[in-house]
Amino acid sequence: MNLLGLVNYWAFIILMMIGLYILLSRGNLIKKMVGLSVFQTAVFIMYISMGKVQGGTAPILMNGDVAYSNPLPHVLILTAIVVGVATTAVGLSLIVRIHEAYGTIEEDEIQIEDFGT
Amino acid sequence: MEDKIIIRVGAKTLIPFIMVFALYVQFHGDYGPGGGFQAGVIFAAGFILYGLIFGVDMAKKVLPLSVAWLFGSAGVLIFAGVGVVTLLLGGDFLDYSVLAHDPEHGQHWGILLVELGVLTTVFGVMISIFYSFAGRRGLGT
Amino acid sequence: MTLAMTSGLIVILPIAGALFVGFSSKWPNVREGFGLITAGGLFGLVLTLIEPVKNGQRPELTLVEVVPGIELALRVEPLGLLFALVASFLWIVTTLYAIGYMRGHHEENQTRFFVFFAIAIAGAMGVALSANLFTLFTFYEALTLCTFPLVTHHGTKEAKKAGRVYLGILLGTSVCFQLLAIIWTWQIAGTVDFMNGGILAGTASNGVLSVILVLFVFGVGKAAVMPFHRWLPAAMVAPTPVSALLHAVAVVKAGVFTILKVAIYIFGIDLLGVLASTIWLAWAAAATIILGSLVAFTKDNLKARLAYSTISQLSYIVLGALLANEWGIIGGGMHIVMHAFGKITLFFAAGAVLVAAHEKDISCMRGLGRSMPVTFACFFVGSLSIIGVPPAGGAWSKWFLGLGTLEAGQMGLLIVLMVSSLLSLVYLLEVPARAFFSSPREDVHSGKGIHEAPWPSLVAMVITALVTLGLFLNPDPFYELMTLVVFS
Amino acid sequence: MTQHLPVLQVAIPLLASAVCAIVRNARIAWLIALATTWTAFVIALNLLFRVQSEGIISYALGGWAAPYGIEYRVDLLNAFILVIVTAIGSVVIPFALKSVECEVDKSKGSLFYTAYILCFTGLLGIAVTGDVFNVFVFLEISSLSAYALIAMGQDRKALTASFQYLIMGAVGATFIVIGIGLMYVMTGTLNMADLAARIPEVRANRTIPVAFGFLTVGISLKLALFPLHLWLPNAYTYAPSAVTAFIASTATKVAVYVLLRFFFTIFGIAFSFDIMQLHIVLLPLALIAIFSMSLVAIFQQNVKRMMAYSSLAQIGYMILGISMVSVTGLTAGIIHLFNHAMMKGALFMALGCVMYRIGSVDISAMRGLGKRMPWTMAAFVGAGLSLIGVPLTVGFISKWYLILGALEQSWWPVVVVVLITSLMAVVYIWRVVEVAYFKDYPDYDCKPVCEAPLGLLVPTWVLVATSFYFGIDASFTTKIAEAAARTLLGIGL
Amino acid sequence: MLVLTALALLKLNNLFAVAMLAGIYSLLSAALFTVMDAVDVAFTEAAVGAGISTVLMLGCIALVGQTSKQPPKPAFLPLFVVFVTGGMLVYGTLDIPPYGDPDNPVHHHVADYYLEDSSHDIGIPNVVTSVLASYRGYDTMGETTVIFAAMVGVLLLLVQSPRRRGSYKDSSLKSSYHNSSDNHSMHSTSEDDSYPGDN
Repeated sequence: MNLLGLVNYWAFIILMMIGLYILLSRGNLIKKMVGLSVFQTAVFIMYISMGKVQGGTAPILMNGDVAYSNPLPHVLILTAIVVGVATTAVGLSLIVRIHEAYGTIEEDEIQIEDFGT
Repeated sequence: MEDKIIIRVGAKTLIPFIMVFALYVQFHGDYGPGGGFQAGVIFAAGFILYGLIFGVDMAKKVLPLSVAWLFGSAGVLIFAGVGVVTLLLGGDFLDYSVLAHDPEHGQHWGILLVELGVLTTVFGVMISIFYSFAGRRGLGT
Repeated sequence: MTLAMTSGLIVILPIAGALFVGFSSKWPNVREGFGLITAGGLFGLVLTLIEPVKNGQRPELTLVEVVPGIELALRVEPLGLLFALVASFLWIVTTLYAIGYMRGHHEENQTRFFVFFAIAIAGAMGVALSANLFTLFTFYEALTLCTFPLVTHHGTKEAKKAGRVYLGILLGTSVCFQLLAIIWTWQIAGTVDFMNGGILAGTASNGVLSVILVLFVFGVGKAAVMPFHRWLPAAMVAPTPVSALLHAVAVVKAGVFTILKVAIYIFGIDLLGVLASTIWLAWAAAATIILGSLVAFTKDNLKARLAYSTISQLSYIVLGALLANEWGIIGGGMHIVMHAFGKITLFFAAGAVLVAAHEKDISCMRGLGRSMPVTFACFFVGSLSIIGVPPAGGAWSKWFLGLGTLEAGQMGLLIVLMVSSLLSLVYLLEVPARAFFSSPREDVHSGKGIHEAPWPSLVAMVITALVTLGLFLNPDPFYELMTLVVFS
Repeated sequence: MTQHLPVLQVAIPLLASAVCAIVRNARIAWLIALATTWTAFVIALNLLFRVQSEGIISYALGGWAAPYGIEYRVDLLNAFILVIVTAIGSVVIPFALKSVECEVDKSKGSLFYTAYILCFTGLLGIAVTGDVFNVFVFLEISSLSAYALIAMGQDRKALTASFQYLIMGAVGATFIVIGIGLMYVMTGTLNMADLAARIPEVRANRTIPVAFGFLTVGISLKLALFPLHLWLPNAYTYAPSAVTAFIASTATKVAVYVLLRFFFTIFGIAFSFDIMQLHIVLLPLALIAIFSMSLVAIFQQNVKRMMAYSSLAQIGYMILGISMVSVTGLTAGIIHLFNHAMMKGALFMALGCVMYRIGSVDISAMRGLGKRMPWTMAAFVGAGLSLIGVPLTVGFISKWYLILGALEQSWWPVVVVVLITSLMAVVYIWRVVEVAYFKDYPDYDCKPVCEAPLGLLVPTWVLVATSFYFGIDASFTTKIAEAAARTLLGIGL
Repeated sequence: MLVLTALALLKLNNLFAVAMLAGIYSLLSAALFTVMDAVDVAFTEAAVGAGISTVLMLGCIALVGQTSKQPPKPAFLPLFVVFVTGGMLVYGTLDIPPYGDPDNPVHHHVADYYLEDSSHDIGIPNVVTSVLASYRGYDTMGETTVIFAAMVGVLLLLVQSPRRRGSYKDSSLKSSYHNSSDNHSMHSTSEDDSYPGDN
């Protein structure tokens, strides 16, 4: 077992979990979105690290016998990044609207607005 | 910010370069990092810079929201349209090989076209979103 | 027209009638004319089936195959025909009665009433002619649902509450127990068709089959075996024709009919005889008989007393089915008929009193007999039939049931029957006795201004009373049908 | 051209959505949506029949053979799902014309339909694809547009509901991505069929079970399986009626489909149920969902919310069927996808009619509606009967198979729960019925409420009629569901 | 570095700083992408995560104000969820193939094909572009559509329609039947336009 490699993964997992924790525990809607993007970015990093080949290079073909990194995760993550920013955009515009409608973007205050408790 | 002459001049000189860089990214995508998406973002960033410095209203004069909106849809149309064209030419959906006599050229053309579609959409979408947020300014707090 | 088509028409005709009734809501006379015509037509159709069935024909009609192997299908057999005959005949009479009652009582939403009334009959016909458990269950549920608006007809808080109890118990038992039993049957027997001799014999251990039997008996909430009898008295808030329909014709009879049919065609007499739960269920029915009678005693409200009497009488039929011998089945089948005519007469009379004198409680009926002699005479005749003494038809069915208990070797059950008859003698005859032999209560009503109910109601009542008497003299048509059921 | 049908199924709506955004006119956009959904429906039917006669259809996108390119793979199961989604989509659109005019600002009409078609596209894309990452991409298309659609509700709570959905949905999607990534890292492929072939080699590994876990949680978030259902009631309650009708009857169905696809096709029964013992997790969750959500539904004052909770219970039924891992159980689950789509669509559309006329779906606002809007309420009762599971409605068919499946396994508690909860359905449907039929219409209202316009009623009744038709003659749907179930289980016909 | 940034994100309550830090976080991860040979991804992450997202975030903050409330106490349920999820992932990584080993299954099968055959299939050197635009071109079309969907969503949500502003029904006030019956004429803004967004 390659402990070093594992530690590498674990670091990303820690990042992911911090993101998830921000997302779940923070009442501020913008911080939730930030948490989401931290979480997602960490997942992206994990993907890319899967595609890494030791001693490899970016998958742009060159002459000669070169080891390349795996291009597929890159492609997937390109897509995923775009999806992430799309989600962020929609989420943020929802936040703007929520702020207009409620005057706050704190979850607990919205609850009070809605249910009066 | 309209009265800060240095910024205005600086931006005016900078923005064309950003645009050119975006085009470079677009067309160099085949050989190095980059492609439609990144190019679109840079293109949009250039324009947003313009909007930030000269005001959203000014920017809207150059490129109205409806046009940005149109770009956003048009890109998807281009992309999917390529797919339909390949269908009509007898290939599978998005099978660029049928676009030219030589499959390899076909692929080149196809990739170029779809990257253009991506660029258009991303540019249009980013501008639209920028306008949308900017349009809300002053209504909130 | 083939016989199979006739059987289909029997189910469809009342629905068509309901449509016509619905469309002619603006003209009450036309509307009720439609009602009577369809009722008469329906009875005529059912009559045409008698001869062929007696000759051994069993017309079948598959309407649609719902899921492979499960069909919505009709099949005419003697027991179903018997039920169809009774229900379709009594529909004519009840419609006649309802016309008088509803007008005399100035009820609202009369069109809705007649529409659902007709649909209910369609449901009852479907139950009667169903070829398999699925069809039976379908129409059974349809019957429950379309009588709901009838029960809650008045829309008052009380009516709604009663409606909830009604729907709750009937749907609850049917969904929780009956449906389960049906699916279980399907699972172990691979079919749910009604067949002579039953389909379950040998398909599973007797323990399992016993459980299924229990599920069926309690799942048919309409048979009102205690403790699932509460809906019946609750439904008393309905207008009296509805009570008549529910308690004499369509609903309760559909229930006991289902039990008979399940006993004969799903389990088969032989299998029933060996199942452990049969005798326990028989005793549960016996308990219902006694308890129902006892509770009836305590009720001063006439309709409530009749309701508990019905609960008690229905269990006669359940008991008959569970005796697992020919005489029991014949007695049960006959009792469907006899009780139907007897009890409907009683309800008609009760409704007539309500319309004419606005009285609900027995204690207030003292001396009413003088101003409403026909009504109370009919009540007397109906009572005789329920008690089971000559010269009323009820005597026959009780006789056969008694024979059945003897053949089954259950003296205890025979005693139950006797005791219950005695009880019913007291609680039923109290009413005409008070009406005829007590002096009118001066303070409440002086007898002035009280006349008999409107003529359609009166005619209906007299007809059923006469039929009750006639059935004593000539029960053969029904007896023949029942022998066909048992000895084919 | 017929060999291209699988891709046209998705490409046509996709192109239409882009056109729709350009036109900027609500009426034209609506026409486009109408044409699109109906075309898609025809294509879906065509695909279904072709799959029935010819077997699995595979389509290589871009001409690259799987696993190098993305493959579209249509078998009986997803052809069936396609039909469900397109059917609902094409019935809701005619309904939407008036309903949306009333509930959504006019100037947003064209964008609304664009989002609608996008959501539709996304769902179709998920259903038809044979590539796991493609599932994610289309999932996001449908989700993003669904968030926007839900936020269009009149009540400001629609915004928070949508946001909550967005957060939960995004977490769910990310979990799915993690799951896909872990699968990918072990096998090096993304194609479903290819994965199915390669997973057995590596399944002793600890990574695959974790991938499995993440996928389960992610998909469960999307399909609102108890206890991950928190986003659903608000989203359904506050979304515009047409959106609720569409999303309620399609989005969760497609999620269930994804679940089936992952567990049965990709991981395989042996892994999902023998090794992971998934049914041991799913079964109790399904039962709790069925029971508790039915119970909660009874106490709701807002009828739309009541139906939302009922949907959660119904999702429980589907999962229950799946967790039986038997032909009958799976048939029950799959057929309930269809049946529930029909009846819940009809119910929400009937509520849309109510909303259109009286602007509220509070139970107290529905007093006396039985007289004022007889057809609407009749539709509600009709679909409600189906929900209860009265014979001759589709609900009965589902219940029949479900109970049969439970009996086969001798799962008595399950039987009891199913039976009791269908009684609970009686209770909540009947609460509405009582109010609508036995309470008087309030007199003080100056504007008389009359029947909903035909444009709303006809689509509603189409679904009601469907839910009766396929309850009376269920051979078509049951045949497909059973064949699909057998394919999933790998048992020949 | 990344972890520190993330932790700082967790603690900070000034949203402006949060947005900036999120941008930094993106840039850092972009750097990491480059280290791992994913230049295209790095480029995109820098442009999107650090660029567009930050701009959006700032735009949003400009509209909604920039302080966030400090949560009263650590929330245990999220913590629990996070630990379970994280634990599961760690467990899952135990058997994951070693980092960067060229023999990993992930680098073979499909990836091999792309690296070996794309030059004659498609003939452009950037394999990522080949895969992105051709082999998995359909995914990219989906991605374009996602972006497009985001635009539609944002426009739906944010484009001004003056008549509608203020027409929210405040349903926290128990809407009696009477006033809700008017709501199908939603355009009458007179009903209650005093919602808190205007303060």
